Amino acid sequence: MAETAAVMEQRKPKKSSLAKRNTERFLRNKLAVMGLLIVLFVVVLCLIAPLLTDYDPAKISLSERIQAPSSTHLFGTDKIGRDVFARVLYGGRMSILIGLSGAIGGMILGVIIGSFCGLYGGWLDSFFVKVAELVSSIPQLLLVLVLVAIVGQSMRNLIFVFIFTGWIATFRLVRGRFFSLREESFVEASRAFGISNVSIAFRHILPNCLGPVVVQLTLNTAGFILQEAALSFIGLGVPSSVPTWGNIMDAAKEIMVISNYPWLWVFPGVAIALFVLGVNFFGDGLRDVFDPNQM
Amino acid sequence: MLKYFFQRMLLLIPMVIVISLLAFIGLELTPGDPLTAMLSPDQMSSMTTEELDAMRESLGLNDPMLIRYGRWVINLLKGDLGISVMSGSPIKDIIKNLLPATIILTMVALVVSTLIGLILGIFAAIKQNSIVDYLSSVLGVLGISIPQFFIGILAILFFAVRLQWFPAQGRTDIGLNFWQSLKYLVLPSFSLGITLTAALMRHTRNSMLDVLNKDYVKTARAKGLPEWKVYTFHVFRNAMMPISVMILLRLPMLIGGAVVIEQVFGYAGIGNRLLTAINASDYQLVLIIILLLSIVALFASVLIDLFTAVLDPRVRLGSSKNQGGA
Amino acid sequence: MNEKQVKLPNEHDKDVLLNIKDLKKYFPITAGFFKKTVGHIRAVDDISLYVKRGETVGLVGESGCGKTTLGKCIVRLQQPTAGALEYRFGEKFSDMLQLSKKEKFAAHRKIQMVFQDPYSSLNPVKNIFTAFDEPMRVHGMKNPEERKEKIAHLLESVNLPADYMYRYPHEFSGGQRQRICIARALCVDPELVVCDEPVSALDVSIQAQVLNLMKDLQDKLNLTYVFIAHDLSVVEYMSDRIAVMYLGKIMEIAKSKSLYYDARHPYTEALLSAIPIPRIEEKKGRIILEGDVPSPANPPKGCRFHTRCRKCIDICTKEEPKFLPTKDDPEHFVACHLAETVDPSELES
Amino acid sequence: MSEQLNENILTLKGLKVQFRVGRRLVKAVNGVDLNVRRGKTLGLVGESGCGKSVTAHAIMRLLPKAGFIPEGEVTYYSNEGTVDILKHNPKGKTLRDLRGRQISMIFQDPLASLNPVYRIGDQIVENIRQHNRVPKEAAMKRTVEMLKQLSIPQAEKRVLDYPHQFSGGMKQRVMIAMGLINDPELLIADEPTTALDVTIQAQILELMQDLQKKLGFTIIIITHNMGIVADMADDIAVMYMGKIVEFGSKREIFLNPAHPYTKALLKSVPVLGSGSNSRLEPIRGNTPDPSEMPEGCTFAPRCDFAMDICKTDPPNFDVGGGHMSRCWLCKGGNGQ
Repeated sequence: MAETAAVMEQRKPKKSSLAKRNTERFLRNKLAVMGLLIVLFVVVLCLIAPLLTDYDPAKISLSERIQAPSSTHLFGTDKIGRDVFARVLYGGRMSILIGLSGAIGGMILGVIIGSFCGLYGGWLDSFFVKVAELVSSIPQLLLVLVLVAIVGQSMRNLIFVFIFTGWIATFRLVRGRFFSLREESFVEASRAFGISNVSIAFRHILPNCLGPVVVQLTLNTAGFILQEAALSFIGLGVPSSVPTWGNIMDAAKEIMVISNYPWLWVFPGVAIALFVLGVNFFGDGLRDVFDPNQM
Repeated sequence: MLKYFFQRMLLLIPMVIVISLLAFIGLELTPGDPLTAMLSPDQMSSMTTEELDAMRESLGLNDPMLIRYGRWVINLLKGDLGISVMSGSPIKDIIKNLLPATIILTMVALVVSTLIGLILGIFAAIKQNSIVDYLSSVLGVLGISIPQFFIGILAILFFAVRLQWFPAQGRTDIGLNFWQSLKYLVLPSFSLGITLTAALMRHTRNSMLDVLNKDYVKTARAKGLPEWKVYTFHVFRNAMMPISVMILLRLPMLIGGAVVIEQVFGYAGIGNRLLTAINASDYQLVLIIILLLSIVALFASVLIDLFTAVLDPRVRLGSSKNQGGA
Repeated sequence: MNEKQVKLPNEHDKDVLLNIKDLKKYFPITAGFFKKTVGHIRAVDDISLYVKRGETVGLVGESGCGKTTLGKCIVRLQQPTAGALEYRFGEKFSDMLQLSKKEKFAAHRKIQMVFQDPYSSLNPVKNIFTAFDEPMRVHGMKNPEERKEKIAHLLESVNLPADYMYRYPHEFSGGQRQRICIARALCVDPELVVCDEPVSALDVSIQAQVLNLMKDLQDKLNLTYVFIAHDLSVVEYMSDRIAVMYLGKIMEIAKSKSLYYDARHPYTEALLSAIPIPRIEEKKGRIILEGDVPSPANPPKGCRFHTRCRKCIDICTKEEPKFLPTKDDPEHFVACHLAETVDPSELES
Repeated sequence: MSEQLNENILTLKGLKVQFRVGRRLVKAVNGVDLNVRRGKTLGLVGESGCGKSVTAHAIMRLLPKAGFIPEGEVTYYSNEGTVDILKHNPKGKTLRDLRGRQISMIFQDPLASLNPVYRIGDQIVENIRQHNRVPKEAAMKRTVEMLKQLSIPQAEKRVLDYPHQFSGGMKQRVMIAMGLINDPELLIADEPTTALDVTIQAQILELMQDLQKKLGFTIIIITHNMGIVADMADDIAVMYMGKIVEFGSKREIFLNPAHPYTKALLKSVPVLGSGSNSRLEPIRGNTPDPSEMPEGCTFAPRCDFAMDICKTDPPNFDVGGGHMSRCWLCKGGNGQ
């Protein structure tokens, strides 16, 4: 038997066949690959912003106010002479950071509460279900507005607010998966071996939730970036001193700007749309990969 | 059915109570109190701390929170919504003037986007895997990826500024001039509804395809029914159930979106007023508006829920529960 | 009821491995806003049954008769509402429901289960090695090399190459998966394996592979099986004794041969005659049962089967028949007023 | 057509059905020839994925979108004339007139086969009124009569119920009532009892036989259960990997099976009463993936008698008396 083990050691594949199959499935979806490329492209551009432009996004230059795009200012300048290209790049950093950290925070919170409720059930479970129902029936934007009105305007608060509203989808998902996976035979088999509930939850059930959770993460990231933009646009998101895609666009509240200086809002607007589009396509692709019906 | 209706309605009550409580706590947490709201800064500075305290006491502001909450709710129910600090006018009047405009905007957006979303979704499902289907799925993702306000701005640029088909800003009361008011409605409701349209289209397509794979559709075809009958009576009717759930989930987003869109189009609605109130720290007004909008959203969701129940006899009649050992 | 029979096998017999006593499992039915309990599904309703070492006891019945619930109670995936599950641990015979936490955990090594659906029985995100490794580790096989060798050995014993252990469930067919599941159940060296419809999800040509494999493993490892299935022909092929269940109760239990040739309960007769036989020589008259199985939440008064029984007499609607051995065969039990059974008084010691 | 009705009600010649799954082409049915005798019962047996269900759907032209029929001939002979089923548009009037009136089909899962949002009665009435100009009330009356004939208790009340209020066996009765309501000539039953319990299965099978005697329609019963065909069928066709490997009368198939697959199938299932002493003889290996069909005889890789010649596709050999077998072993003409 010993040599069998040795032979097996050699045959052990480097990459798991599951990962390989999932990768293949993902690569088959052209739109998803395109989405991933878009996301990577935008993220990289934002990260290497200092290499791409010498302008400081906050630097006011009254002598260069409202210049149309040119070779010196790729995307033109705004009303107080700041370089729009630099602002879009640096703003992207902030927007993506806010969206992603809000979504990740919400995911962590949702996974924790969801797996707790899914594992133990009981009155705590019903409590969280009611809370989730309540929070999700109030228009999210209004909730954000109230919270911003109460805790004040700052980037940290906004992320906090997103986490507070964003855990629900993940919570429902994880809880639901727990409830359905609990009935699956492989979980019962583990229980028949006497393996503890906590161990089953973390080793068997949770890994099976991760796919859908990651899909939800992409959805939330996309949603939060859109919300941040909307909030900042109406002046209630991130303080205007910090450039974000939404903040840059708030100039477009005037008809004059809309009709005469489109570069002030078209570029950040396209940046948001492009990035969110990429995230959504990517998420769609992931959903196809993780769809349990195809397992 | 009636029983189901009352059950749903009863469930609303605790929800409304909790929301109002949250709103009240929110009000408590905001800087300043009703006194600051009632008195002008000049009056405030002229009074001593003792005098202010005495006034608070006489107004019952030092009472325990629950009592004050009760008083607040009773006032609300009596129709006394308080006074807006910013404008000095009663909040009731502000709501009366502005809420209908917002509801009209959202309703138009909801109805139009539902119709368009359904039609496109059904079409995409029938022509599955065709170019039409492919294009519409790409458009569907595009629709949920572009910020609503960006679409609004683009709409202003093209349809108002360039083509001058519709006015860019403002609104007219329906009562004053019907056609004129419609003109003002087109662009905001279009921008507001487009996200829902896209999402609904994707959802409708998937739901239809789901139902199309069901055995009872095969049964319907095996009866020799023509395709149009199969689609209308057997596929669509069943596909509607998940679709209406989806509309339900999107409804709060629609109301939230209205706040932003009103800002873009300078549309004098409650959302627009909400923003000015926040900027002016008119918290009483802010919370009343949010309370109202939340209740509207809740109420609408119950209506859609009931609609789903009407569609599905299993919900309506209570499905027989068969659990337990196999 | 059969606790203290003199002439019948009971818990004092050395070869009785498991003795189920008056086992009940009720599931509450809840309704309304406040999840008020409005009734109970009596999935398993007062069942007594013994299993001897090395034998296969078949449990057969239609859907909803409680056979799976009974199986799950034996593996303690379900906590019984009442009753006892006595199991022989070495020399000692003790009720598994009364054990300490540590003993309960150790008892899981003794009794394992194979499930119906081979597709959901394996965790889709874990490879076969991990699926086997974890239970062996928690049950005290500390040496990883030993574990790996054992996994290889187990896979080979179910006719699969050892290096399949690094594969994931999606790479296997249904029959292969079920063989893997059987091997997994054996990885902690159990004595008793509860097989819950192990072949009903498989294609007919694959069923025989799995059934034969199970028989071979039983001979090789001296396993005891509780074999649950709705298909009486499969149960008959596998079992030494067969228990026929209806609405949470055992109606009849007997040696396979006696059950087939000498069924005493009208339900067993109907069940036997309802099974289509792939032969054309023998054509016996079919007994068609009227109507549907009543709800286990509200079983008929008296004999549970009386609503569909063609031999139903007055007493059947009023009094529940006792589950008693027949006069000529002490191992043949039946719960029917019309069957010739020993007098209950004769049973007392 | 001729005065004398054709002895067969349905004939299939070289029917092929294929599916596009992604970029792959799955050959589900690969050249099926079949004659269905009028007024008799044909049993189509095979394991899952062998193409038996697809064949039935092809006859009804109810294939899913990904499926198509590259070649073949399906001819339906009725008292109203002969219909070349594959020549017509599956959604066209000719075939729609046939479906539900001349040819009916019932499916495996009665729960899924009934539309959950409509009353049982309305779903049957829909079938009547699709093919007959009758007022609603008359159609409903007929529906109630039919349900009574299928021994559904309190039929007058039950027509107003929704599918979820019926048990599985009752639902399948409703499906049969729906299928037979227009007095069809051919009933295709696709695994009609697989989702049901054995005692309910016995009820349904008995019912189908009784009704057939009374109304005289033809049945094609599709199943994986050799026991059911032994019970129900006059003729039996055994399918494996998209082909009919053996065809013959029930007696021939059971007493004198010619194809190794049929033989193996009969030996691999436990038979009630034979006890646990006899050992089953399993068929080696797995059913191959339909998209990677083996060359030549598709059963050869699992066959104990495989020879070199099995690498080429065996034709249909007549073993005698209309008993056909696709196996090189039967080349001589006797079934050994």
